[in-house]
Amino acid sequence: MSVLEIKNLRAGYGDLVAVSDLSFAVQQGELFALVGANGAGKSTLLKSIVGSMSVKSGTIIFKDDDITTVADYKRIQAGISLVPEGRRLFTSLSVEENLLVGAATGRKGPWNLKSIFELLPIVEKLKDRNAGRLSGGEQQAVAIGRSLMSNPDLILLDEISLGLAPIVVEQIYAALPDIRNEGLSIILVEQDLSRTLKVADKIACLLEGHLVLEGRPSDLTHQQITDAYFGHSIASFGTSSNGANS
Amino acid sequence: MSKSYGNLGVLFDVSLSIPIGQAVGIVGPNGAGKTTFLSVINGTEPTSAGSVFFNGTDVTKQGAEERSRSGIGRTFQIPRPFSNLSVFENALAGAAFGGGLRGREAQTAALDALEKSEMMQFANLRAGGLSLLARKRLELARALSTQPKLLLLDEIAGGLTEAECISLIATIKNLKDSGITIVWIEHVVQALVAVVDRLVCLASGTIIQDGIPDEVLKSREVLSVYMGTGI
Amino acid sequence: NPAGAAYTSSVIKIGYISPKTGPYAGFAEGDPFMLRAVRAYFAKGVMSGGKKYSVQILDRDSGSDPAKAGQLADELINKDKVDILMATSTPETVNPVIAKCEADAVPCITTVAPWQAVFFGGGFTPAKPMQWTHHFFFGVEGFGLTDPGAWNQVTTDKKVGVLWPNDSDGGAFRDPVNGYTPFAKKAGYTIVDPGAYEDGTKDFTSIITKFKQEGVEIIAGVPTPPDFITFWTQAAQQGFKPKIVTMGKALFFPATVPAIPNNLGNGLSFAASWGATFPYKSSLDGTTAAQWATKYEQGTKLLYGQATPNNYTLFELANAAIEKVTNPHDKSAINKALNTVNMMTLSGQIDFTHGPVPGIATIPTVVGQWQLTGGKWSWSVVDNTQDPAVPVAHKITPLN
Amino acid sequence: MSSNIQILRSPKKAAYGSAGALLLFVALAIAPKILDQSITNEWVKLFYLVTLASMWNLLAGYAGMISVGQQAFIGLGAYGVFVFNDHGFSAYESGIIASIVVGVVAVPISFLAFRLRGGYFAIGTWVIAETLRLIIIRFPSLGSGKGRNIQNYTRDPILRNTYTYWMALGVAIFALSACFILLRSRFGLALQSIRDNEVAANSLGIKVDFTKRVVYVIGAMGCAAAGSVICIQSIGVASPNAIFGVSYSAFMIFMVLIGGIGTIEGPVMGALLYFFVDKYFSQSGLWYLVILGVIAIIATLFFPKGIWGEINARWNLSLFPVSYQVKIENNQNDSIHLSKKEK
Amino acid sequence: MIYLNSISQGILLGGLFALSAVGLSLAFGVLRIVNLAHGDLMTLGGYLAFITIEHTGMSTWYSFLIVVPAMGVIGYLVQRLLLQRALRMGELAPLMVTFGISIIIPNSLVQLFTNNTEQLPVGSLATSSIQVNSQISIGTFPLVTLGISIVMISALQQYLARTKMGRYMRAAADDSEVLRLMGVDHRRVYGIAMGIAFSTLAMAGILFGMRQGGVSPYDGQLTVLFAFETVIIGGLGSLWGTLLGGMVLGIAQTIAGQFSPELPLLVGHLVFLGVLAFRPNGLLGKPVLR
Ligand SMILES: Nc1ncnc2c1ncn2[C@@H]1O[C@H](COP(=O)(O)OP(=O)(O)OP(=O)(O)O)[C@@H](O)[C@H]1O
Ligand SMILES: Nc1ncnc2c1ncn2[C@@H]1O[C@H](COP(=O)(O)OP(=O)(O)OP(=O)(O)O)[C@@H](O)[C@H]1O
Ligand SMILES: [Mg+2]
Ligand SMILES: [Mg+2]
Repeated sequence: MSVLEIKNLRAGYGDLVAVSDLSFAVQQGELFALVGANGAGKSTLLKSIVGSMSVKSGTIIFKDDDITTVADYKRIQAGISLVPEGRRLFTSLSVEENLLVGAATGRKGPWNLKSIFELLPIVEKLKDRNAGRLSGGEQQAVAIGRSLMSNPDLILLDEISLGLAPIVVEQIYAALPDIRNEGLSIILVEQDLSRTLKVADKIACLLEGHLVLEGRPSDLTHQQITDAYFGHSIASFGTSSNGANS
Repeated sequence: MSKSYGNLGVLFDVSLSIPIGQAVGIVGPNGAGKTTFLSVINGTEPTSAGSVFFNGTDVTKQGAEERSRSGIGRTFQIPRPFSNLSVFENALAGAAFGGGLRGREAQTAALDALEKSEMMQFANLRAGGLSLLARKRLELARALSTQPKLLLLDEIAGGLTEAECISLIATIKNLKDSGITIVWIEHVVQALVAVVDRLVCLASGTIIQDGIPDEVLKSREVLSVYMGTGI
Repeated sequence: NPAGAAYTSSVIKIGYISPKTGPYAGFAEGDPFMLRAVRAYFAKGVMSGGKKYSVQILDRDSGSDPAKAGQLADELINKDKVDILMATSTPETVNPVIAKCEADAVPCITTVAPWQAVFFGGGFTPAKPMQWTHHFFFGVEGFGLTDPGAWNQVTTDKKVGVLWPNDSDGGAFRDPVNGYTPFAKKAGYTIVDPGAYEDGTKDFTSIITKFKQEGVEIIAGVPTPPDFITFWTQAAQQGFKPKIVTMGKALFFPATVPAIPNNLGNGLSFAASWGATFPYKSSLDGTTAAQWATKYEQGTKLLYGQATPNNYTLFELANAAIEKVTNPHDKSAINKALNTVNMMTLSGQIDFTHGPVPGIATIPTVVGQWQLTGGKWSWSVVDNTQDPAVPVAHKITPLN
Repeated sequence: MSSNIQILRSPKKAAYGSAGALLLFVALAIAPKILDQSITNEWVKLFYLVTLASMWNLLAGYAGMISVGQQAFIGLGAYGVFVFNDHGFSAYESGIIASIVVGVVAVPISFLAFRLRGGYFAIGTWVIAETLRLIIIRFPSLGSGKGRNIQNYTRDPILRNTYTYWMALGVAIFALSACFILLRSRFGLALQSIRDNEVAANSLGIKVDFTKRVVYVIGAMGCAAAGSVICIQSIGVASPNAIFGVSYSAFMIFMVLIGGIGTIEGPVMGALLYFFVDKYFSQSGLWYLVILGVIAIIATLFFPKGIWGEINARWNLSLFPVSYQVKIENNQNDSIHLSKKEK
Repeated sequence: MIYLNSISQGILLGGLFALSAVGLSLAFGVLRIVNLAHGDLMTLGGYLAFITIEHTGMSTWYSFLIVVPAMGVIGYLVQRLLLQRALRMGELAPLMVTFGISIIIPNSLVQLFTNNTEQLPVGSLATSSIQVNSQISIGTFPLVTLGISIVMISALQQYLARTKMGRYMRAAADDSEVLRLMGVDHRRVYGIAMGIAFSTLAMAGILFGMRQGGVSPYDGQLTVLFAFETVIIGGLGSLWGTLLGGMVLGIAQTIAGQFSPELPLLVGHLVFLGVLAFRPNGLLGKPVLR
């Protein structure tokens, strides 16, 4: 059964179309990895799914409901959660309070303060600290914990390893299977191909807002992926960066 | 030097001496105090104890702007663009003040910095509208525009694709070859070791390792607090 | 410019500036009523130098703002070319208008501001008096001479605690030479001045303490209405019970007294220059004070106050001057005519020929006392030493 | 590479703009000799409104300092006229001297005010203004709480009005050109950087506090000059509460936001609008103020760029541009060259 | 003994300041809105009480039951309809909107009710007092005011610190967009916060009016500065700080008055500026990150 289904999605900023004609589905319990160069439209896609930006056309179906026009906070209540790019903690709240706000939807599930502290021990150490005073990496860990607190059915992770010490990244990646075992579906946006390939059930590659490749890691060759990643030639990569200029 | 925020100690009696022209990498767990270390060097944050010497001069009492004028440039981990100015004007500010240049000279220096950091295509865009990556490059461009002798870089490779990373490494190598001293914090260790001569590992506010990159990375402390088992 | 078209125009223009809005709007609340009456009178035109003129009244709102008042004066003088300019109610509106008239040589009639605050506050001296301004109102003496008349009716220790804020009125009262103290001293009273507090003070403890310490039995002063209410409520709370309270300004408005909590307004007294029982009548149409008060209360649904009749009198004076001259557009002629005014008006006798200083005419005051009878507030005259023509209703009732 | 890159600053428009401004200035300067005095007298208010709006805009729009306390300097400027007038200077000289002195006084004040940011700063400046008022009214020579008049002014009304007009015009022109020159200089770049991010500006070599202080002092001088114009025009100060009143700040905010914050032209537009609204509607009772309040709210919510911002967005009509344009004479090779280097 | 009296009067005065500042503290600390209309909204509360009393004949105390919730609803609506939009537009926009409101309220009130004071009768409570000794007497009404403000502040403090909604309010102050990503509609949170602010403000407005015997249109302009000083002396983000701030300001004013009646306001301001200079985060405020 698919948890999320995207049909012909178009989204962008003003005249700029960052995501165009995109369709794919995420199955329940699946770890769906989304890769693509900078500016490919990954974050835009995640923001459209979670509703923090409105789409130009297309449909988003979550657990059999059409949520295309549903307000963002209602989507969260329905079971989607996003760990935003750039962490964005509540800086005047303590770490623990951040986690508690994460539980605002009141959804039932495996995640509570205790289980988060077990998953991310660093967070427990910081729990009484003011979240605004954490180092970048510390913040990232708290942000992940905060998102899990809502016990989502689908969690969207936008470049979570950005700025994290390798050891923390390793811990988080090691935790991903655990998180998933709770019946949670994950969409993971990441630059680090090799690491992604190791954990993903399915991988999709975005290029200039288009889905250019989709499949199981085992079914794809490395060459296929790299080609998809950068387009087929360097020249088209060049135009892509010009495109962002307009 | 030492640094604390109120009761919270961040850096404890750290001493480090960097010869001119050297490129030093800094790694360490999150919250180790790396960013704080940079802030204390460039004067964004005052030291709590100890002193900072730059080119043999004691700059501990100087503000960030004075240190910038005398040649310390830095990027911010969390970018702080001048959102309402264009990318070019962002760089121009660096050239005109930190670089102490005027008129045409400042403009040329700003363009040069944009080119080096591959931001020329965005020159007329409002910096507030840039994506995260472009903001990070803008950080680099601004730091370069101040004509630094010492360049402090804070996680500028995060989030880059392989290709972009390679080009960034080339850029920084070029800077190093042109005689700029570099201190670079990065969690993308591969990128770091491709450039630096020396690697320092900070953990809990103290230097736990300092030396040849390969050796530092292989040392047991660094493996256990930072690298983990992988790689 | 005697050659200009304005000089031969058949329209006389009178400018009138009052604070219709802003913090001092209470003074002008009767203006619409008063202006209706005046315009109705002037509708038939006036005779001057054997020629008939129509009268145009340009009324303007200063917003209680001195800068605005000055600007309006400028505009009325230079753009509308008024023949006479009038201003009323508080030095904030009056003084800037006077300054303009003096600078631009335009006849000016003003009222409802203690004359010392206008004359000395405006920087004039007996040696260098106003040239173009004619201000009538009572001043410090209207309190200083009048108040003791009522106080003498009660046995006290003759110590008077005063509330003189740091504003134009307070300043005029505190002045050691032209202020209140010399009058009190002459009548045998001692002034206890705790100092110039700010308008808007929320705590009068130190002042009350001082009064208590000094054994003050009489309170006088010119606080603003809200300040006085704060003071008087706190005095009650802190057990301070003077025998007589005679207030200027705060009790100038009929609305203040009923607003004092717990009927604490009962028995307060004040210096009044006008009331329904005063034997005055309009020089324009003969309306008596009693008639005016009745008509006013019917027409406006407000309690009658003292400012509106004075404002009305501005027009009586203008009318008198216009009738005296051969060309009402001749500014210096009008000015000279005003200098010689000595007449009965709705505000009483106005005499510019014997002012305390040139350009000032004072009007006498009596002491009135508020009382609550059968749930209705009213005031009656308790002392008429300064204006024996006004009938006294009864003696002052001490508060304790 | 840089041979085919051009930096543009003054499109022809700017030259026309400046030429136009100069012509206008000359026209305005001779206006009192041509037009009826009653007309030009009214403009005095327009001029000081322009001055006040530009100064507030300089502070808030370019340096990010939102002050609710500029009336402090208006009041000091006005009272300064008495001080120097009493020492034998003419009222006009006094106004100019007072403005300079207020600039000096603003330096120590800035040390206190700069301890604050954002909302704190706004309220702090307001309290500073109140404090200054309370101090000023302790001086009997300045009329204590009752205000006072200028003792020695030019008796001839025509001359006096003309001089006042010229002074007001001069002050306004001075304020506007100071803004323009300042913003086009490297100083302007520093200012705008500081507004957007102080910490980053500081580590790029910009002297944050110094730059802000300079602006604060200029703002203080401008407001003081406007204050002395107000004082001279009404031949005195009838109420210290009014000259130190927060409503001046309110109107400055109003003019700048309506006109368009962060532009040179906007505050002028705002001042013009306010001037006319005030002129034609202020006599129609208080509903006019109520409507002004409503306009302020609607404009803020629906036209946040202000009049000039909207005009500019539609027709790109900046008369006094302070920003830079990089023109890359683009041939396809260049951009490929840029990205090719990566590999 | 005189000073003891000054101090006790200062504390009572402080209660009033604190009460009038709570709403400001909430709007300023939680919503980051500098509410320039604060004082005028208090006045509006007073007028609503007056209207209620006029129309129903009920006592002033009972009018709270109607006016306080009514102002809460008004606050919620003002937030949702006007300020919400303004908040998205930067620091200046909310300032402007509240500035607009601060012009609209008193001027409309004058047009509708004249400039005169409208009465808010308190009965004998207004003047009754507890005589401690010959020097010190404590007014019952100020004491009640103080009591109300202490109760209200403790209740609000608990609400903000302990309840979910309180936490959401603080979170929304930091990053409302992310709060939405937690499944909470921040607009509702803001609306409720402003509703509460308006309610406290109405309460303060009525009590202020009762103390002065009534309300008149321009009363608000005098009170707003005291309220701001109270908030900042106490420290942002701490309601106990607001209470303390009120006390400090009150005592500073009464003690200064002991020396000369010219001094209270000046000294009050100077104390405020001193706090700014030496403890910019206020007496109890947590240091605020830039
Ligand atoms: N707020 C914005 N306004 C305008 N354009 C934007 C905005 N955010 C992103 N874009 C543009 O939309 C396109 C897609 O951006 P998006 O952030 O989705 O890319 P991404 O794949 O997440 O890249 P990255 O790896 O850098 O995070 C890019 O061209 C980007 O420049
Ligand atoms: N302004 C501040 N006030 C108080 N504490 C702070 C402040 N900035 C940072 N800290 C604390 O200081 C410690 C060091 O922070 P720093 O940002 O230097 O870490 P870092 O080594 O750069 O980490 P990362 O790799 O995650 O960026 C952290 O525990 C952080 O919480
Ligand atoms: Mg992204
Ligand atoms: Mg860091």
